[in-house]
Amino acid sequence: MTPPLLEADALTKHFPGRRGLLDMLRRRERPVVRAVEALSLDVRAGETLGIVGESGCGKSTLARCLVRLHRPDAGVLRFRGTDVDALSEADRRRFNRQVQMVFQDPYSSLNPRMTVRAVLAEALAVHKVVPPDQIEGRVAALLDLVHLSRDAAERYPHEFSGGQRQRIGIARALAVEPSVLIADEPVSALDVSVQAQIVNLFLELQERLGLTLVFITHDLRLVRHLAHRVAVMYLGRIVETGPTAELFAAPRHPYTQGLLRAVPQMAAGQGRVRRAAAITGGLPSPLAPPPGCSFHPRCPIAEPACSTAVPALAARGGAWPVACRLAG
Amino acid sequence: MMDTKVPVSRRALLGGVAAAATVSAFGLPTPAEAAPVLGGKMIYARYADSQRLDPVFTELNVDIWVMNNLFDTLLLPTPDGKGLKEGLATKWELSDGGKTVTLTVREGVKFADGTPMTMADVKFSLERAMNPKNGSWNSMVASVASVEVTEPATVVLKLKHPDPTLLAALAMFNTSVLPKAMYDKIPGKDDDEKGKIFGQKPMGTGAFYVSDWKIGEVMWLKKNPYYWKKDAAGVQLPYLDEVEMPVIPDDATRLLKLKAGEVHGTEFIPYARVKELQGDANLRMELWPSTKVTYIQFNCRPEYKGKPNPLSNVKVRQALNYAVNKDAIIAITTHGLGKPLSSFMSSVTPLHTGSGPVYPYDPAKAKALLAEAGFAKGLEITCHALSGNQDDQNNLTTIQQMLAQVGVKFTIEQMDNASRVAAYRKGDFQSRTAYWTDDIADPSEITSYFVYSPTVDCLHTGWKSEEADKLFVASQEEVDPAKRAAEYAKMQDIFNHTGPTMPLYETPYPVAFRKNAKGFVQIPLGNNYFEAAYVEK
Amino acid sequence: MNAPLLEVRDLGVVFATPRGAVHAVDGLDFTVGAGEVLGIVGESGSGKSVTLRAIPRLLHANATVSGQVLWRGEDMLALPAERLRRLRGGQVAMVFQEPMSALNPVLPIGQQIDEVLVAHTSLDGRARRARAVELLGLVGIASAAARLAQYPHEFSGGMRQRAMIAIALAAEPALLLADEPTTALDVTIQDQILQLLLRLVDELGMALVLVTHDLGVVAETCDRVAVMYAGRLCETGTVGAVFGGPRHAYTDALLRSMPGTGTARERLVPIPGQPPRIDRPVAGCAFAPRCTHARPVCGTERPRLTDWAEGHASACFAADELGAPLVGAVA
Amino acid sequence: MNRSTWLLLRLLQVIPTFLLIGVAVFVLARLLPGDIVSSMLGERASDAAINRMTHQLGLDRSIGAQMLSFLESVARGRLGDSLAFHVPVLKLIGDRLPVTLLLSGMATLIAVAVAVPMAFVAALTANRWPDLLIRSVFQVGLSSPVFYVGLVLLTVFAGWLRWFPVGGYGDTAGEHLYHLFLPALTLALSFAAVVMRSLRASILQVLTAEYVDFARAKGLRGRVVLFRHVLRNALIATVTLVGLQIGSLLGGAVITESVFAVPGVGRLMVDSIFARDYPVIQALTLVLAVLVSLALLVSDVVQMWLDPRVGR
Amino acid sequence: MRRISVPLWLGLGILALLLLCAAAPQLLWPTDPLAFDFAALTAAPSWAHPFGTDQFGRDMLARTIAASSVDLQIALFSVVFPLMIGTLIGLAVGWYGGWLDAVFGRLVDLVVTFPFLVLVIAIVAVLGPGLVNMYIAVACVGWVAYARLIRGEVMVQRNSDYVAAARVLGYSTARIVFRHILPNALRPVLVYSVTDMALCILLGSSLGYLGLGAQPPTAEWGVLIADGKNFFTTAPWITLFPGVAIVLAGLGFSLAGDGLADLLEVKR
Repeated sequence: MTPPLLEADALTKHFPGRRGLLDMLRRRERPVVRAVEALSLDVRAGETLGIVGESGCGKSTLARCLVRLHRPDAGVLRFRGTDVDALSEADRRRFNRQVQMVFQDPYSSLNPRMTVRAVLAEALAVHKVVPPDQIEGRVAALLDLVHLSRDAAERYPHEFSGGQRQRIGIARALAVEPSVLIADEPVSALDVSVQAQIVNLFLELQERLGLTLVFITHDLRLVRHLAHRVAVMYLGRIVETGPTAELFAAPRHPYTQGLLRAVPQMAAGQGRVRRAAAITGGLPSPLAPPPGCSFHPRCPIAEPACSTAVPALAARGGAWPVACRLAG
Repeated sequence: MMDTKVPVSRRALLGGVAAAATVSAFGLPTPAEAAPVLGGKMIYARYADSQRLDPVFTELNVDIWVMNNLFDTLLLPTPDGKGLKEGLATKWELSDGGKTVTLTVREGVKFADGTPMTMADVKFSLERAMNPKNGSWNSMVASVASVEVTEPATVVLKLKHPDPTLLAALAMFNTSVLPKAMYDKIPGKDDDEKGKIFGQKPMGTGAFYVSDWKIGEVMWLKKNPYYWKKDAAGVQLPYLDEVEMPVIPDDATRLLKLKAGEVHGTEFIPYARVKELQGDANLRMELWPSTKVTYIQFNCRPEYKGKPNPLSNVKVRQALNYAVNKDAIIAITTHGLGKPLSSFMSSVTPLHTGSGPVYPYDPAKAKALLAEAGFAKGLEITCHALSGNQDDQNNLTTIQQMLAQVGVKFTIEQMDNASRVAAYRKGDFQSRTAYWTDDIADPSEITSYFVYSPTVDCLHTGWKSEEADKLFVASQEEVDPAKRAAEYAKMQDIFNHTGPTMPLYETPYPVAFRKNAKGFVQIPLGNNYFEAAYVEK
Repeated sequence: MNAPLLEVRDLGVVFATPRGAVHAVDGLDFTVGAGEVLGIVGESGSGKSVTLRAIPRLLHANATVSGQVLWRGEDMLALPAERLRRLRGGQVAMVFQEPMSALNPVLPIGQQIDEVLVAHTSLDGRARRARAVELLGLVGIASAAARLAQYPHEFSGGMRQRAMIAIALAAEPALLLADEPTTALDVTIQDQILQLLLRLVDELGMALVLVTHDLGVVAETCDRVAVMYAGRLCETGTVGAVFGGPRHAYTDALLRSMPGTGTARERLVPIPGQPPRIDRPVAGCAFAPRCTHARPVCGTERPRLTDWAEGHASACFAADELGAPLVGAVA
Repeated sequence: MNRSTWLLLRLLQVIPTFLLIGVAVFVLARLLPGDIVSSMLGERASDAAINRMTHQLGLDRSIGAQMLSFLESVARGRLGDSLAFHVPVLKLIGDRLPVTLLLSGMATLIAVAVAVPMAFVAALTANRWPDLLIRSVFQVGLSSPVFYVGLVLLTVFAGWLRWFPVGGYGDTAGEHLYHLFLPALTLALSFAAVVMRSLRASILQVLTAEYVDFARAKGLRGRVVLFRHVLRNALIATVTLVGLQIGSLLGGAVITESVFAVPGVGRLMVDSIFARDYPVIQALTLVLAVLVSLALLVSDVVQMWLDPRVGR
Repeated sequence: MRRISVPLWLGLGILALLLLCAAAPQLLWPTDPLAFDFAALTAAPSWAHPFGTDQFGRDMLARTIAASSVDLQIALFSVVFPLMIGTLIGLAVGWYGGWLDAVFGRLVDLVVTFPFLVLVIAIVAVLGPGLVNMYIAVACVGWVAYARLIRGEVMVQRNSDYVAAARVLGYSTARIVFRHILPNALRPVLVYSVTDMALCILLGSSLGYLGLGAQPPTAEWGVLIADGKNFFTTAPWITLFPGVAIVLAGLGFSLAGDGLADLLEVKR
């Protein structure tokens, strides 16, 4: 097995919460949002890794840690075996040329006051991807690559539809010729009829450019379709990770199981079906995650012991790791 | 006024005899039609409030002009501001070659609280006024070596040298008689501290006393029931029970109040409005002769801001004087109310000489003089104006126009009062606007500031005439009125023709009253007299 | 079938905007029977939410509504204001997509329930309070009595949506209009809310109109579905009929484009082009520019809604080419 | 954090603000150029007199020492004596403050009384003629300089028509209100315009809020929707604005009081600046700043009362 | 393209008129604003002097027109400096946040507590009257408002995805702040600055009226009114027309500002 291209080792990212003056006076500690908690993960060259989870589970923070938009509080991020944190400023830029990101919101991810050409040319020029006289040609090539017409170069973001904007965002990421693309909910803001276009684009780009893709989403159907491997996140941790098809067919973690059941199935398509809700209760606050397994308050099979120790992500006799002491 | 104080002038006092024995109130300027109405209240709006009603420590007209309603001096100025008459003293005599002054003090005078005035009060008050630590007026009585009183009613002043201005000084506010007993009870380590407190609620032998005072807003004067003065008909003065003096700085508002009948009278009518008020059937516009002179002063030092100063050349100063048409300025700024100056001092100042303008308008001569002085091509002069002062603005705007005709670029620099005063004291100005009002009925005060260089460098201009300096020193001890007059004539001649000023005009005090409010008097020194004022129903 | 509870006939909504008229809804017909759950699906801009709001006349002054909305035979669009008011929140209630913005942030939840009871019942204060507690309990909010005094921002997202449903249910409506009630929620919470709604429909005998863009939600939750595109009704019928054998090219393409239907990592079958703009009138079928089945007539003539089976109708010239079960799409 | 602690903290927050205000005021006053003493004593004062006064006022000490003693006396509630009037500054200000407070209060009342209903009419008839008329009138009000409006009102209503007295303050409570009406009106003009604009905008915004639609969907009466749902929410933003506007209001009072001869702190401020009366300027700036921060405090508290989200 | 609204047209029209007055006063009314006419002192409006004359017989129409350049200059300079200073500080505060933001917050609290006019008057009193000092005073106080606006915008933009994208692309901070954030943060500030100009004209004329702003003989509307104050009852035209001019200018800038705000309402 090839060594991982990108590897997160016990990454932790906390954000300071708001602490009032009174809290300070009472010497209360500053509350902490535990967005990502000792999370380990590896991404292999050429694969698509899907990361799924509900909002607030920390998946966007993880994405931003992977491109070094956030500096993790603890843990190590390695790219091709090198600790990214130890890189010099110049090397860090080189790292970012290799690891690029596509954002969720096609509206806010483009500078509204720059034309498409300016956006792409800037990336090409800053990183000297091509000599200045070739920038024009490269811009056109990038537009071709994402299936935008060439006259798009002169226009501003607001003149495009959401799907087209997302293509621009992808072209911008591709401008610096990265090997890894971290895509954070890249289609969730798009209409259903357009989502498929972008999904296809990712598939096509991956084939043509040999890209490695980390695809982060809440949409299980997308992950199931796109990802080679999937990692399920809950409250800052990965609760289960494994090959997509197998995992979807036989989820081992109670959360994954509930999640899959909660997704409305087209297959049910004969009309309304009443049943019990798949998972009860709401997501606990990341400011005060429950002790032990953070899923235990909602877990249908929880035992008293679940509330004491945090279960490690381990194979536990199965084919892929799962973080549940009750998983067989 | 900005130049802050204005003491009562007095003038050379010619022998003690001059003032006759009449004790009557100031003559009512209006022919006494009907008998005055007794009692009631008069509301008189002022443009600014008094600050400290202490005769020795104050410097401000707003204080000085009301104090004569509260206090009396041994002698009093006559209504024309030029002579002296009986005050708290009924008789005065010079002896010992002018080195001893003997005054007989009126008997039966009481303070407003009913306590009788004693010789101790007189001695105390004079010595307080003489104390060189107290205020800035002590120099007016600096020639007095000692004050001796003998009961029941005589005060003898021994002088260090003959002093022609001393009697006038005894009619000046700073020698007012204060109640010693009351003053002594006021806590405070020196006269300044005590005076501050006394000045908030002063009491004297005057026609009124301050009954209440909301500082900056309104002051109330109540009748002194024990006042010693009666009118010609033998009626006890003052007629009024009360004078209310609200403070309304804004001219337009003050006049609106007058026109609306909310006040009976008000001072400082803008010249621009005088004609309008004269035409108002409900009002009576009064223009009291004054010692106020308005002029531009020039820095005469050879350099200004490190560069040669053209104004050090007397020809340039003369040229500027000729180039400015004072009549036009009088027409524009004072709306015809002013008069051209025939000397640096006002025509009501004693020993004033001269007739006709000092420098008649003659632009051709101005040009010639400039050419002689080497400025045929023109020159530039800056002038410090007091920002926000309408008269300054009007004068300078007009002067600017006229000087442009003779090739002088006249730049107006608007300054706030503090900076302007600071620059003045340092002599750090090229030219500036200014005006002056006498405080005493004698020319020595204005002359010491304008002509006599040791005082303040001749208005801080750096101008100096040795001859004039000598003349002034001599005049200060000259007891012969004729000789003194001659000395003053000479000093005026020197100053007017070579001096550091451009005299513009002299103006009266414009005061307006409702038709039914009568009997107010303002003398050329500015003093307001309410003792014979009354309001007809 | 009984007389429908709600019958919408030839509904049209035109918005006056600075840039001209926008035809948001155009010639829409559908019915809702008592106790029935109707799903209205469509992408953004398809007019589904506008349709829903047009029913109780909630659109703002810049909208012109035409056609008829018959409530038990009575045209709501022509109702006098006071009668309409009694109907709104009484017989016909509504819940919105974003509970955070639909609940008044400065009023306690209790008061927001109470004001409905004041408007539509004659209960006294104590009875209203009891009813409010009961309602919160009904939608699954624990310790309801204490929660009445709380403000919306003190509730979690799912709880807010439950509270809004409680408010809507206060006057025991016969029809609940739900405008994307779960779009803002996570999938597990969405699941809870949908199941709650279905339970209420059954228990209270309400009819429900559920607007959503999620075909899966419709598939699991609704009896019948109405598919909208560019302000027009494409197809309507039972969920099984429409998803099992769509008779409109748009429905067909939409279902085919969904991931999870074919083999993993195969290319999907996207709908080409971009969603339509509704600020200019379209002569023929609005979907024609993106339609792989388009014929010349589609660009010029507007297809009429045609019945293909009992309760299954579509407005598509190519309907005869369609109708085959989608392989793998729907079991 | 519950609301009472929030309130407590908000109150405590006033303390550092006051301290900063004190320092700022001192620095400001100390920057005044020109020799204040010679300005006080006049052009004819002797150098000795000037030196004496300088020493008396402590102006010959170091700036730091002056600041410390200033802050110390402020903390003890001693603000010194007026250089011009020789009375304690606090007495001077204390006499006038009620006047300015009454004036500002009346202006606020007038402004709010006019602006709130007008904002409603304007918002509910948005872009139709009543709205356009109201907005035009208020826009002109907003663009009119206080001093000119004051001059016109004074001349017309007091000078010509004699409906109102020409300035002043009167002696009884009734007279106070009567005397202050025109100045308050002058002051209220631009204030009303600002409030009206802001409230109209908030109402328009609130009218598009989902919870208003939801309220309508609930079958509430129009009146209930308007007052319970629209007005209350629209007022929240406006309350903050009113608090922030108190500063402008007091600024306007400076001019208005001068024009109308109202014996308030605004006029005192102008007089003192021209007279270089340091202690008064210092104390007044301090008092005005404290007043404004108190006004902000009040508006925050009102906002807390209106908006349960505040402070949680 | 959005349609330009009637109020915006009106505002722009007024501003165009003022600009014309400032740029080519002679073109509109060829009389010299400084020329005395002793034959027509405080003359009522007539064909020769449509706005009447003042106490020097100067033509009020010419003076009102001449003053427009000064007042426009006030509007411009009272805004430009605060805008520039405020923008730079706002950028720094918004981008770096942290303790810088905390300090800035205190400063804002402080400035907000001082009545603007009182503070400007006090500072002008410190520096001495005059336009230049007024600009300095306004800049001392006014930058805070701009910095606050910019700070808020930067805070929003800083967290936007396009900035994140720029960071992922390894752009330098300077490039991100000045090339990406600034152009986006500037728009609301520019809109505000137009409205601010209306306030500055009022402020400038108020100071002029109090004798602290423009100094005579510079013709400035507030100064003209102060000059003519004593003639308010006898020759109201001296004050009337400059008064109208102030209202008109204020109206022009506010209408234009409001209109621009609507027109430029950020579109995504």
